[in-house]
Amino acid sequence: MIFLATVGDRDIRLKMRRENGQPVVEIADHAPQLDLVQLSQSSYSLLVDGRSHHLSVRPSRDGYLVDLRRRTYHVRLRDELDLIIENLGLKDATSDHSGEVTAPIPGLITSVAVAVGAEVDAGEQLLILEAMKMENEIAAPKSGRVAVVHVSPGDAVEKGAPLVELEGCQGL
Amino acid sequence: MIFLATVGDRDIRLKMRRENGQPVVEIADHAPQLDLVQLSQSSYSLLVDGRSHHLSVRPSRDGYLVDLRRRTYHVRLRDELDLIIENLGLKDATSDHSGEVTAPIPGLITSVAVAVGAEVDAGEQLLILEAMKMENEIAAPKSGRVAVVHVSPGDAVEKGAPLVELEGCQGL
Amino acid sequence: MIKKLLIANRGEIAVRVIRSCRELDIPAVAVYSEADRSAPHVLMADEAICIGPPPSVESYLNVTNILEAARSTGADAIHPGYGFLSENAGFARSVLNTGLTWIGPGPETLEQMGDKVAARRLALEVGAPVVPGSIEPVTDLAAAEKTATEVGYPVLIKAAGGGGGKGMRVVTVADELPTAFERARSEAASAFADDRVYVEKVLGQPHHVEIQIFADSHGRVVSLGERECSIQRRYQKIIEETPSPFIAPEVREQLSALSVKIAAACHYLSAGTVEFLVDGDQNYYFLEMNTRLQVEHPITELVTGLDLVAEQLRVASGESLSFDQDDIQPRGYALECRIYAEDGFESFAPSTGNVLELSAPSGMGVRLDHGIRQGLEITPYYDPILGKLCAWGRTRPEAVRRMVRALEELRIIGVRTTVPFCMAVMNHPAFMEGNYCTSFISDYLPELVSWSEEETNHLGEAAVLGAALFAAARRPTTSDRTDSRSAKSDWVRLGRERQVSQ
Amino acid sequence: MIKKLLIANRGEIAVRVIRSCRELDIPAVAVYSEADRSAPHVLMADEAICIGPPPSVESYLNVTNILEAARSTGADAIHPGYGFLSENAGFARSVLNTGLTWIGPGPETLEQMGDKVAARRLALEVGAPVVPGSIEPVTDLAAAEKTATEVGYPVLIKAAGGGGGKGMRVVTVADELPTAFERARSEAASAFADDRVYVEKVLGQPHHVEIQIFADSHGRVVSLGERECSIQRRYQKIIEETPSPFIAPEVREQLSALSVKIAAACHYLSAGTVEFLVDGDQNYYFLEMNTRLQVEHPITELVTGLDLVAEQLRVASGESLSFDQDDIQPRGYALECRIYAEDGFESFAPSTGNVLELSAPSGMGVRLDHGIRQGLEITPYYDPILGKLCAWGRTRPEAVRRMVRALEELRIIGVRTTVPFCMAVMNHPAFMEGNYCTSFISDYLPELVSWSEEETNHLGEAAVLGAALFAAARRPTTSDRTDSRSAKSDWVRLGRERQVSQ
Repeated sequence: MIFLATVGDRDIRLKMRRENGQPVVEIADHAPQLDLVQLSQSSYSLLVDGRSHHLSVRPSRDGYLVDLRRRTYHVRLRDELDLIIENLGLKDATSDHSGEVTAPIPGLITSVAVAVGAEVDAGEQLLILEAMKMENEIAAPKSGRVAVVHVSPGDAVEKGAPLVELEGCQGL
Repeated sequence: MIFLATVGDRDIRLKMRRENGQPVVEIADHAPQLDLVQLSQSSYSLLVDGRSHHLSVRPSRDGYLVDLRRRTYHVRLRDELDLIIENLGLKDATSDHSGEVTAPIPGLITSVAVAVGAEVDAGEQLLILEAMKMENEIAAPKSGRVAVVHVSPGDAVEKGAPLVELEGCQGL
Repeated sequence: MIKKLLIANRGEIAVRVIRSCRELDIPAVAVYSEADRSAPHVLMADEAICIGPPPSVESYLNVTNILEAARSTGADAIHPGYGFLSENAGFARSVLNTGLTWIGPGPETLEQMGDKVAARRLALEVGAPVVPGSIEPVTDLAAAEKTATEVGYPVLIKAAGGGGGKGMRVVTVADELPTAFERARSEAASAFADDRVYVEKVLGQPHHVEIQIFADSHGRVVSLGERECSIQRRYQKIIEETPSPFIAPEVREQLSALSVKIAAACHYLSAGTVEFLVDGDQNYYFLEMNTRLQVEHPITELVTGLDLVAEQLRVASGESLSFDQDDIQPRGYALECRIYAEDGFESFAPSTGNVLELSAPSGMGVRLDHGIRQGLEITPYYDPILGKLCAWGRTRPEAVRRMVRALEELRIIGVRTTVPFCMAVMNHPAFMEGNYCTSFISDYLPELVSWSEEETNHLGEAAVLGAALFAAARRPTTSDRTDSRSAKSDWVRLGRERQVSQ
Repeated sequence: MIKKLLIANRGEIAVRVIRSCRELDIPAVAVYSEADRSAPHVLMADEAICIGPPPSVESYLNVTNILEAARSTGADAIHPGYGFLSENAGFARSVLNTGLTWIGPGPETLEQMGDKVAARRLALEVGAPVVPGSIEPVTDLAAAEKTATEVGYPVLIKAAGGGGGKGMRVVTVADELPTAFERARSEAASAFADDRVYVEKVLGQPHHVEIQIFADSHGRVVSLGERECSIQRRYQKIIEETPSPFIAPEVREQLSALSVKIAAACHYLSAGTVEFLVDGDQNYYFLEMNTRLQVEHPITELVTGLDLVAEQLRVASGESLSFDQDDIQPRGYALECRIYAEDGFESFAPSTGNVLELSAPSGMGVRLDHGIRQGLEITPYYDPILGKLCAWGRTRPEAVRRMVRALEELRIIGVRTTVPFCMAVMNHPAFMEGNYCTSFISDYLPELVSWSEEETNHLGEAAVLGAALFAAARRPTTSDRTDSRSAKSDWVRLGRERQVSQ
């Protein structure tokens, strides 16, 4: 099984196979001695050629989030089939390309700066979401026109709740 | 529902019912305000008339083990049916009255002091079980005759493993 | 002595106060909002009372419910912690009028020092310089322009009625003044219901240095030394240390002496902090007085060995301070990193979620004060502070290295925190040399958030391997699909199962 | 300085050494048996190497595998911790012969001080009294009887080749001597492969007091003060404190001076401990020297501010001690409670199992050193020590109260520990007054394990309520049986679910 892993700007080639019943992983043409042990629901101990890593792994929408030392690594893994599909220019139908702006954290809407029909530029303030005693400005991710405003000042919203829908913004 | 709770030497009468959809527990003729919230697999927060208790509860063979402050409380709960059965002199068929002596902890058998057929007094050493760098003397819980010896010096045993069986000892 | 103490707060500071109660054998009553039923301060207290729904105004700021909680539990004293009602003179007065003991300075002191203009006037009276600017609030643009021209640009427009960065504007050139003046006033009005502002000179290379003082009701006022709090983001402290690596010994002595004078002049009682700005040339200026226990008090405890909360409870009961000025012989160096539920690498965006894992650092010279537990939901209702990690060392480099070690050990999984950002600060050469002022974070932000060689290469590969092995166990590869159960145990082993089988 | 350190140990002491490595920027290599793959010392180390199956003789005592692990990882130094190979002269020699740095005194010192008879002889030479009894090992019963009669009964028969209570017998009257002598010899032979024993007088109201010394390779030897270790069970320490609440200042000075002389006489290097018995009249007698880092070293660190492990690594590299005798100005009082996986209320029976929950105490003056984590299986293979809880205070009562508070906060669910027993000791009037000797536990055992009024009544009822509510949720009562799902959420609420719904 061959994977192409993407972490940050780097693409890393991975080969995973079984040898004498033991899993073997080749990474960048080297096959390190690996030992992964699950410690709890969220955390793992990984020994790579004896180097000890205490990490947590959880699946995300399009890959895996790995907490290791002081960083969170966003790892995408694509197998041969994924790569062929991508090379053919086909897109994953499930991925989100809509103009929906959602609440990044739960909180309280304290003000709404736009109305339906307004034209907004990328970076322009749409509304203010207050959480943890702080006002967070929610800005338009791309330029477009406001199609729907889902919230009013005073509304409490959950994480991921739709706030505003923009139209006319490709590839958001 | 009426329970008789036994903790240590004390018997405590409990009445549990529902009032306006809310659970109400009467203990020793008082109905405290109760609030039990589960914190994790093993632990709970219990408020009794506002008094805060951080406890862990787990079922044991014949009741519940409750860790609270510096003690482990062994609580037996018997409902009306249990009490009727007991008063009639009937015994629970599943309870263990055999003469089996089991390993209280996992460890290594370092010596066996008795052989089949030997008569032993209560408190007499049967064997030595080594665990955590310490020798633990396993003694006869009651007087009787050794019927079976399951282990030999050098054996590693799991917790609960049968070690010796005694016969002629009622009510062990 | 106090018979039963109600703590009108939550989170790490409520836990902190409960700890001193335990050590003094004083039963502690926790109050909690409906969002905090299973929070550590509730679990640790002797008694716990719900005081309302999650929003602070309905619970932790709800004076009626808090006083009723004290009445119903028979508490005879209230500790307000920091934030919430801690500097609210009206609340302090209600507490005292109900016949309870208030842990903190009296309402008159709270009123006087809570008014920035009055506080500056008092500082000038005892001989403490204040930042050049308007002594009285400015009410019209012309007066603001006059002051700005006198002290010279850049200037800062600041709200008289409160802090936290609200109603605050930096003005670099005269043209910007009119707009900034109006916006600061309107922000101040909506934030503090008080539109008074004043104009101050912006200092060069400013350091935020504060003096911890302590006063009892018998007229004794003691300085416990300074804390350097110049590592800030959005005018909020994130890392503090004591002693300051910057100020000269004679400045330290002068600041201490002035702080004691200020505390005496406002008839101070209990723990308080006098804040100063010190510029690059060691000129110092009184800023304000914080009339409560400060978030960063543990570093003073680490070097002095004193329990400031226990001391607050003693002096509130009318006892004398258990120490005098000669007993204050600070030992070593102490640092604090504030653990906020914020992603320091993403503009300090707040983060909420469930604490899936919490593993506390410990060992030599490490102290963690926190108010969370594994399984706790971090909600958006309150201040994002989760805890404070402190490290002590014989020397400053030892304390810094120890802090790095402790930050590496601290595992909080499930919520983003400022732990990684604090690590970046600790490892930055300017911080290691003790050479920094309040612009540190903005000056060095790109370096602080950049990835190291090791992080991108070696650790990046480890992360990929972790993800791949995890994925292989969950999504069996073609050859594994026949038996996905055994596949899992091949790729990932369960630590626990493994040991049982041996 | 050392380039990479291998730690030939496990558990809390391996974690302890790794912490100092981190602070000194020395990569740390952990070794582990197959039972310890997921133990904290493996997770915290930079590298980790398996050295064999669970039994110690095949792993942590396996010299070949440990040296091979050092070779394969490129470690240039070995720290042995305590126990296992730490006082093994042969191992130290192999380490040195392989060209590695050994963290500890040289093999000759280990040999000399490991032989109790030689050690006593050396102590006498520098003027330290030894417990009245045989200087040379006694080889026949007649010699034993002669010595016993000379010093007077009761006497103690002790193995010359080792400690830990093995090969040790108290003889109260002359009639018991022959049997006790034979059993002690045979036990000593099987435990230490050395049947030499000696006969000592049993002292009245004995205190176990020890001096921490530190020596570098430049001839400097410093005393870091004493530790009182008289709270023991089965001749093993369980609670220690510094300073001793018992010994007089002049005794403290004399013990320190003698310890420095003894260390100098045996050409000591690194950290070591000289143990004394002090009787009720403050007469003191040399007992033995422990030629390694001691379990209870953290209390000395708490009062001196020194990192003893970091200092060990420095002096092993040939550096001078970073302090001299005048720098040792102990501050305050420190206590240690050892957390064993043993039920203190059930004759200290060992306990194994899974650590379902671990919540560490913290805050002012508290230090926890441990080698466990939530989810870890406590196996029967090794010493039952899980960790050590230390508390510091300005005064002894403050330290004791703080320890009680910290013990209450420490939650280890799933394994029985000595935490509750230590709490009982802390709360005992004789301990609080500092009035105890080595017979403390046996003298007061019934009181220590007895139930308080509050425990039987108020807390007993809370436990019953907890069990009943738990049971009601799991085994619905008659009226609930129609809908057991909703019944559960009525009787027990899930903290997490509840908050999410708000």
